[in-house]
Amino acid sequence: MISVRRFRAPLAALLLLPLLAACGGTSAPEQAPAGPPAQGGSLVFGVNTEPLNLDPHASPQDVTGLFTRPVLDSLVALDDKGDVHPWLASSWEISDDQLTYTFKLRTGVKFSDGTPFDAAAVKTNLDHIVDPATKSQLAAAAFGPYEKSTVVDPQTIEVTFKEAYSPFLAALATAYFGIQSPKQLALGPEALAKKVVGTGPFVIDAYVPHQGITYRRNPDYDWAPPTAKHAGPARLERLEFKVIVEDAVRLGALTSGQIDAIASVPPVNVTQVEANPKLTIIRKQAPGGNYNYYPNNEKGVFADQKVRQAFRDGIDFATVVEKLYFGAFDPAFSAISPATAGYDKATETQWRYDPEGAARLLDEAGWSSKDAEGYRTKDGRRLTVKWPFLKALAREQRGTLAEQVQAEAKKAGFDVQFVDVTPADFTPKALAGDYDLIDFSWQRADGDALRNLFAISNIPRPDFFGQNLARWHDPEVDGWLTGALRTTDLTERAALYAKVQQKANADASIVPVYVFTYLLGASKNVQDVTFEPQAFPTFYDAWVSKA
Amino acid sequence: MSTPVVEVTDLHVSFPGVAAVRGVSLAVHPGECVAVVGESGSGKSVTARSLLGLTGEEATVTAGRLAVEGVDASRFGERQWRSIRGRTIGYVLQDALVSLDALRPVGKEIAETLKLHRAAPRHELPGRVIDLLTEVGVPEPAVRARQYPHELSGGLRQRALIASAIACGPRLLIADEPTTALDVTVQAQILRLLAERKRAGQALLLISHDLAVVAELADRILVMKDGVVVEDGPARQVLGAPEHAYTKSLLAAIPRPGSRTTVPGDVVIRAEGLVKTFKGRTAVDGVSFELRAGQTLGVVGESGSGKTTTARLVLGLLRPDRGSVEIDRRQTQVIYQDPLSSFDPRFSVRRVLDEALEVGGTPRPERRRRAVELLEQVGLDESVLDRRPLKLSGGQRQRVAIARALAPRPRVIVCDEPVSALDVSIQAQVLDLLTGLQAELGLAYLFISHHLGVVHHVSDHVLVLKDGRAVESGDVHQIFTAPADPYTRELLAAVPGGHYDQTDPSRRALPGREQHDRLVRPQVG
Amino acid sequence: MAFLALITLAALAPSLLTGGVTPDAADALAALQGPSADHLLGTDANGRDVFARIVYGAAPSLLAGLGATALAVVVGTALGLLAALGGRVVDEIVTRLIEIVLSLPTLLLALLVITVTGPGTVNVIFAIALYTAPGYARLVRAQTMVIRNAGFVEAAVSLGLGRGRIITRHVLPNAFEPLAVLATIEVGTALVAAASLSYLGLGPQPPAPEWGAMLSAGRDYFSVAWWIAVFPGVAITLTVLSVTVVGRRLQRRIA
Amino acid sequence: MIRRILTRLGTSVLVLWGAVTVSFTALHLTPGDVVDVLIGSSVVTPEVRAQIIADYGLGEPLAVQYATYLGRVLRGDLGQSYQLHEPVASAIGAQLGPSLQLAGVSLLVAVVVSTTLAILTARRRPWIRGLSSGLELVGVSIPTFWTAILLLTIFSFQLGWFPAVGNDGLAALVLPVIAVALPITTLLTQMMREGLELTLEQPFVLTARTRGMSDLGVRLRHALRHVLVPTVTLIGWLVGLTVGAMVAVEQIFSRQGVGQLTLTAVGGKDLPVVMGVVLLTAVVYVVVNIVVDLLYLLIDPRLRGAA
Repeated sequence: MISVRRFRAPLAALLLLPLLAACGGTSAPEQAPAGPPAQGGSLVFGVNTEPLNLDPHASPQDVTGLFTRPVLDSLVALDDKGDVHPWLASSWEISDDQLTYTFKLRTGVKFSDGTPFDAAAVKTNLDHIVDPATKSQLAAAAFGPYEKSTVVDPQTIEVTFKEAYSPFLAALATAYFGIQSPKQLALGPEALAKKVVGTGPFVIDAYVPHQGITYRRNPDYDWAPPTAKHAGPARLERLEFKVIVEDAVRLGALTSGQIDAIASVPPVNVTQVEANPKLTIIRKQAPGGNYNYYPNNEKGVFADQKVRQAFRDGIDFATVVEKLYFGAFDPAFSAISPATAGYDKATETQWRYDPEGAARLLDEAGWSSKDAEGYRTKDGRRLTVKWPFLKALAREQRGTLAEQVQAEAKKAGFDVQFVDVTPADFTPKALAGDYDLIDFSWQRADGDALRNLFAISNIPRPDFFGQNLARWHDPEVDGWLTGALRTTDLTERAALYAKVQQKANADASIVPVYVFTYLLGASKNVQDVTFEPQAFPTFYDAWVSKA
Repeated sequence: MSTPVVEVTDLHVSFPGVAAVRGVSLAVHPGECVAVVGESGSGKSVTARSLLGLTGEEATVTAGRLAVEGVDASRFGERQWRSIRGRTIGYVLQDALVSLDALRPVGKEIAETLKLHRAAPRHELPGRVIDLLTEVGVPEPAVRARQYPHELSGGLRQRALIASAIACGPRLLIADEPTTALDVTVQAQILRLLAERKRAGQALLLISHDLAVVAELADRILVMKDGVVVEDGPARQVLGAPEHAYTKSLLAAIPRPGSRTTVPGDVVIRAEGLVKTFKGRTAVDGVSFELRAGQTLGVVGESGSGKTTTARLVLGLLRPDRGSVEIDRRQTQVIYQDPLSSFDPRFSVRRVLDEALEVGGTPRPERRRRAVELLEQVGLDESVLDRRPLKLSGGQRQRVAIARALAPRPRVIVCDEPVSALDVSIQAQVLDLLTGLQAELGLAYLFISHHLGVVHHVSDHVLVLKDGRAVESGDVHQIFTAPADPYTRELLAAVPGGHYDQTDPSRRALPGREQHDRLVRPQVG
Repeated sequence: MAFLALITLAALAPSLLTGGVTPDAADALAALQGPSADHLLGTDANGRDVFARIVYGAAPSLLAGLGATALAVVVGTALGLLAALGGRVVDEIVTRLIEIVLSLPTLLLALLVITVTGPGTVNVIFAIALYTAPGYARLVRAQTMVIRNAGFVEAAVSLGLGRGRIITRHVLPNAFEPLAVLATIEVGTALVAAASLSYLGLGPQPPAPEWGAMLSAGRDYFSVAWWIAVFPGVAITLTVLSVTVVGRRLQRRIA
Repeated sequence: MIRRILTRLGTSVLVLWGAVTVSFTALHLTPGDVVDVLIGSSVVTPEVRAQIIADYGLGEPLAVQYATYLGRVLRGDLGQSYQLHEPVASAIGAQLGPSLQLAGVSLLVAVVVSTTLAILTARRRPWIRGLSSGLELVGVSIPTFWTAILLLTIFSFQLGWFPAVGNDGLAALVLPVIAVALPITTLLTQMMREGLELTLEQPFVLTARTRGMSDLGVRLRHALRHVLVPTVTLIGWLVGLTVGAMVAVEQIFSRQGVGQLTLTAVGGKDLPVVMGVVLLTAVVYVVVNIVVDLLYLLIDPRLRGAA
C-alpha cells in the first residue's frame, strides 16, 4: 500500500478483503489479568490519521473502517483464525453453483436511530454500495460480480452473483460492508460523510474533522458476534479517537498519560515504551501484501531476472530491517505476510542474503565492469535504478530504510536514485510504468491478496490503477490465481497460493522487505483491546482498570 | 534683591568623551530676561536643560550651587524635578511642528501640563486651554484647540507651544531658539509676545544663536563658546561695547548692506511673465526679471512666496505654464541650502568634483589638478578630497558645493538659500567667499533668501516676492531704504535687532560693520 | 563572524573539516549512537555521522538560503525598478501583480509551487524566491521613488548629467544599499523557510544532508536520540544568527 | 473620499480575481489528471470513474472549467469539495473559527508582548537591549514546527501543564499561541524598538518631559502612538506569515483549522477547496489592508488631509 500519513488522500487507500481461511494472524494481546472487567469509564485512543469521508461504502481508507467499526455491525464476523461466524445474519446458505447466498437475519435488532433492522435494510445497503452515485472507491470493487439482492421475506435476503465469487463472505465481514440505517443512507453522501448510523455497540456522539470522534455506548446493544469476549452492551461508557498526526506528539501524549492508547508507535520508540512500567505495546501482524519493493519486470534494468535477483540477494535486507526497526518488524520472505491465509512458510528458506551470488549474477547479466564510483556498468551505462519515492507520504521511517537500502545497494554496485515525486505526479508515473522500483504494502487478510499483486489484469494501465506494480506478466501464475478463486477448498487454495509465492521468489519478481506489524501503545490499565483480522483495533470488549 | 528663580554657579556638564559645559554661572530674577547666545555646539542648550534636570542619563552634572527659587536642587531626584518642570519652569523649544506631538490636537498638549500638575479640575480643562490660547494671542481659540499642529500656521503653532509651557504659570520661561524656524514677520510677532510676558513680570531665559534676536528683549546677555561663557554683562554693554573677540566677531558677522561696485555685463537670464500652478494653487504668478553678468539679483520672500519655484523654473527643473526664460543652462550651476542632501551619500569629495568636471568637459588626466585648484579657490585644503561630505562641517560642505558649481566654469550660479543652515560666523565667511568669487570670475548670482540682511549684503538688485507675485523690484538700496510696497515695509520692520530706518541707516540699534574690522577670514581645511 | 567563516569553509571544502568521514556512509550497525569521540555529534538512524552530515549539509542548506535570496533580489529589483521608472501604467500593473502574490499566504504559495514543480532544492529555492521577491520589489520601488526625488539627484540633473548616467550612477547604487541589508537578514529567513518546507516533506530528497531535512527527520527520534535533530537545529540557528548580525552591522554602517 | 474608496474596492476585486486566476492556472499545470489523483490507487469500476468525471465537470475544456468556476464564485458558490463530500464554503466555515481564534489570539499576544518589551528596552542600557535582541534573533531563526515540538516536550509531556492536542478550552490554546506568536513577536519587538528609539529622540518628547511628564509616561502617551503606523503596516504583512506558521502548528497540535484543511486539499488535489482557501486568504489580505489604511487615518491625523 502506498500509504498516507499527512496527505490523507484517497491515493492512500488500504484495501482489505478478508476471506474465510484456515490460519489466522499471530499474537493476541498479551496482558496481565487485571481482575474482573470494569463497566463504564472512558478510553481515549490517539490515531495517526483520519477519514476524509465516514461512509465506509464510499471511502477507500482503512481508517474509515477503524472509525466506523464501533458503530457498524456486519452480516457475518470473521475470527482470528479466518472462520466465518453469524452476526447480524444468524445463518446462511450458499447455492451449489456458488452464485446465490441466502441469509437468515437476526431478529430484534434495531438501528440506534430506532429504525428496525430487516432484509429491506440490507438490500438498501448492498444497492447503495454499487450505486455509481456513491462513487465507491473500494467496497464496490470488492463486491466483484455482484448482480442483485432480493428480499425474500423481512428476515431473509438473497444475494446473487453473475459468476462464482468466493471472497464474498470475508468482504461482507469488513466494516466496508457495515450495515447502515436506511434512514441515514437516504440523507445522501454529504450527511453520510459526517455521520453514520448503525446497529453497533457505540453511537457517534460528535465527529470533528482534524480533531477526532467521540462515541457513547449503545445501551440496547445485545447482538455481539460470537467472536467477541462478552455479550450485551459495550463495557466502555465513552470512547474517543483523537487525531494526532505527529508521531512524537502522539507518543508524548501517551507517555505523559494524557491519553490511554495510541496507534502506530514508531518502531524506534518501542523499547522505550516497553521500558515504561505504566505502558505496554500490543502487537498484531498485518495480513496481506508485505512491505515489498516492486521492481519493474516489464522494462529497464529489472526486466532481467538475474538483475532483480542480484538486487534482492545482494542487499542484507534482514539485517537492515532488524537494525532499523529494532526488532519491531520481522523481515519478510514472501510477497504476503505470515498472518495471511495461504502463507507459505517454505518461502522463508527459499532465498537468503548472498553477496557473492549476487555479484556472479550481475557478471552473468553483463554488468561485469565497475566505474570509478564502484557502480556496475554495462556498455558504458551505469546500473541505475530509478525509484519514485513518495517522501511526503512515507510512514514507519520508510525514508530512512530507503536511504539505508540505497547505501547497501551501492555496495552491490547499484546506483539507486530517488525520483522527486508528489502524490499528484506519482500516479501518472505508476500508470505509465515509468520507474524501475516502487515500494508499497497492501493489507488484506487472505491469500487472494496475491491476485491483487500479481494478476495480469491488475497491471496498471492509463485508465486503471492496479496493484501489480511489479508488472509481472505470467499466464501460469494467472491460472493458479483464477483456480484459487473458483474453489473453496482451503488446502487446495493454499497449495495454489504456495506455488504463486514460490514462483514469485524464484523469479525474483518482487523483493520482500518487512512484515508490517500493528504497534499499539497503551497504558497497562487498558484491557481487552482486540483486533480485527485485518489488524485494526476494536474496542467493544475493551475496558480500563482503575489502577 | 529678590531671590532668583533659578541660580546656578560653576555648572559643569559632561557626556562620555565631551565636556559640553564648563563652569557656567547664571541667575534669572523675576521680571528679568537673560539671554544665552552661542553657535551650535556651544553648550547653551545643555545649560538650559540642566536647569530642568533633563540632561539625560549619560550626562554628569556638577554645580557649585544649583537652586530653584532658592531651594537647593543639586540633589533633586526625578520626582522632584518633575514637580519643577512645567510648574516652576516652562520650556519652549524651537520649531513647534516637531516640538508638539503631531498626533494630538494642540488643546490636549496644553491641557497635558495642567493635568500633570493637577493644576485644574478635569472639567475646567477645556476652558483653561481656551483662556491660555487667548492669552498668547491665538484667534478662534476654541477651534484651534481641536486642530493638529500640521493644520496650524507656524506662528500659531509656536504660540500654542508657548501656551503649553506657561499653562501652570511658571515663574521662569526658558525659550530655546523660539523663533529660529519662523519667517521674519512671524518671528517679530513671537518676540513681541515674549516681550509681553516679560512686561507681565515673567522671568525669561532666552537661548539663541542670533544676537539680533535677543537684542531687544534681553536685560543681560551671556555669550557662550565651546561650553564656556566668554562674555557676560548687561545687554547694552555686550552689544555696544563687547570685550571679547568672539562677541565682536559675532556682531561683525551680522550681514550689513554692502557697498557694492559692480559693472553690469550682458543679460544672462531674462525671465518674462513666469506662471506656475500646482493643483490649483498658483505658486508663481507673472514674475519677470533680468540678470546681467557680474551682478547679483536677490530674490526675497517668506516661505510659500514662490522663491524656490522661481529658481526651479529658471533651472528648467519645472516647465512654466506661461512665460519664458532665456538662459544658457550649460553655463548655469546651483548651490543649495542643504549641501549634504545634494551630494550622493556614497561619493567622496573627489568623486563629487570629478563628476562635475566631467560634465564640464575637463579631460580625465586634468581633473585631479583642477579639483585641487577648485578647492583652493573655495578655501579648502586638498586633504578633504578623499573624505565624504558627511564627515565635513557645515561650512566645509557648502564650500565643496560651491567648488562643484564652479567646476564646469559657469557664468551664472543660482544660490538657493545658500547660508540659511549655517551659523552666523560661517554664514559671513561663505558670503564673503561668494562675493570674492564674483569679483574674480565675473559670475552672475540669482540669490534666493528669506533673510533680508543677507540679501541686502550681497545683491545689486532685489525682487520681493509675496504669494507668487513680485510686489517690488529694483535697486537694492532703493528698496531697502525707500520701499514703496507696504509688504516690503512690513518685512523690513520685522527684522529683529533694529529697524531698517528708511531715512538714516546709521541710526540702528546695532553697530554696523563699518565700525568693526572683519575678524574672520575664510578658514582653510 | 568566526562561525560564518567556518560555515563557508564547510560549504566549500567539507572534507577538510570531517577528516574523510563522509555524510552518506550508512551503517545500520552504528545507528543512533550518542556523541562520542568517534562520532562527535553522534549518529543518525542510518548510522551516519551527524557532524559529517552537518558539515556536508552546509553547502546545500546555504544554497537554499542564498539561492532563494539571490533570485528574489534579482527578480524583485527588476520589478521594483520597472515599477518606479516605467511610467504610470507599468507601475500600476507591477504593483497589482505584487499585491496578488502577497495576498496568497507564503506557505500556500510554496505548496502551490511545489505541487506544480515537485519537491527538491531547486524548487524550494524557486518557491521561497517567489514569495520573498515582492517584498524586495516593493522596497526597490519605494526606495527608487525616494531617491528619484532626492537632493543629489536634482543636483545631478542641474549639473547637466544625462538620465541614463543618473540612474546607473546615483539611483541604482543608492537604492541597492538598503536592499543589501534586507537581503542579508532575509538569508536567515529563507533558511528557516526551507527547513519548514522540509518538515512538510517538500524539501530536498534523501540522502541529501540538508539541515532542514535533517531537523525534520530527527524529530521522529527526538525522545531517543536528541542529537539528530538538535545539532542541525543549532547549525541553522547559529547561521541565521551570524548572518543577521552581519546584516545589522551593515545596516548601521550605512545609516 | 468616495472616489478613493471606490478605487480601493476596484483594485481589491482585481487582486481577488488575480489570486484566483493565478492559483487556478497553477493548479491545473500540476502534472496528473485530476480524476487519476482523486481515484488514486483505489480500484474503481468504470461507472464510478465516469460518475466522478461527470460530477466535477472534469471532462470540460480548461477554459470552460475556469469560466464556470468564476461564474459560480461570483454567485457566492465556492463549489463542492472533491474529497470532503460537502460544499467548500461549509468545509472552510467549519475550520475558520479555530483558525481565526488561533491567529487572532496569537497576533494579540504578539502585539501586547512586543509592545511591552519594546517600551521596556528602547534606549535602555546596552546589555538589556543586547539580551533582548539576542533572544529576538534566536526566536526568528527557529522554525515554527521546531518551537512547537520543543514546547510540547517541555510543557506538556514533561511538566504536564498544558494538554498536548485539541481545541478545547484556554489551556489547549496556550502552547499553539506561543508557537505562532514567537516569530511575530520577535519581528515586531525589533521594529517597534527601533521606531521608539527614533521617536524618543524627537523634540516633542523633550517638550513633554519639560512639562513634568515621566519617562514612562512619555513612552506610553506620546511615543507609542508614533510607532503605531509602521507597526500596523507590519502587522498587515504579518498576517500572511501567521497563516503559514499556523499550518505547521495546527498539524503538530492536532488543532482544527484552515491550515490542516489546506495541506490535505493541496496533497489530494482537492482543487475547489484549495481555490476556496486561496480566495479566503486573498479576502483576508484585502480586508486587512483596508483596515490598515483606515487605521493609518485614525492614528495619524496628518494623513487625513491626503485622503
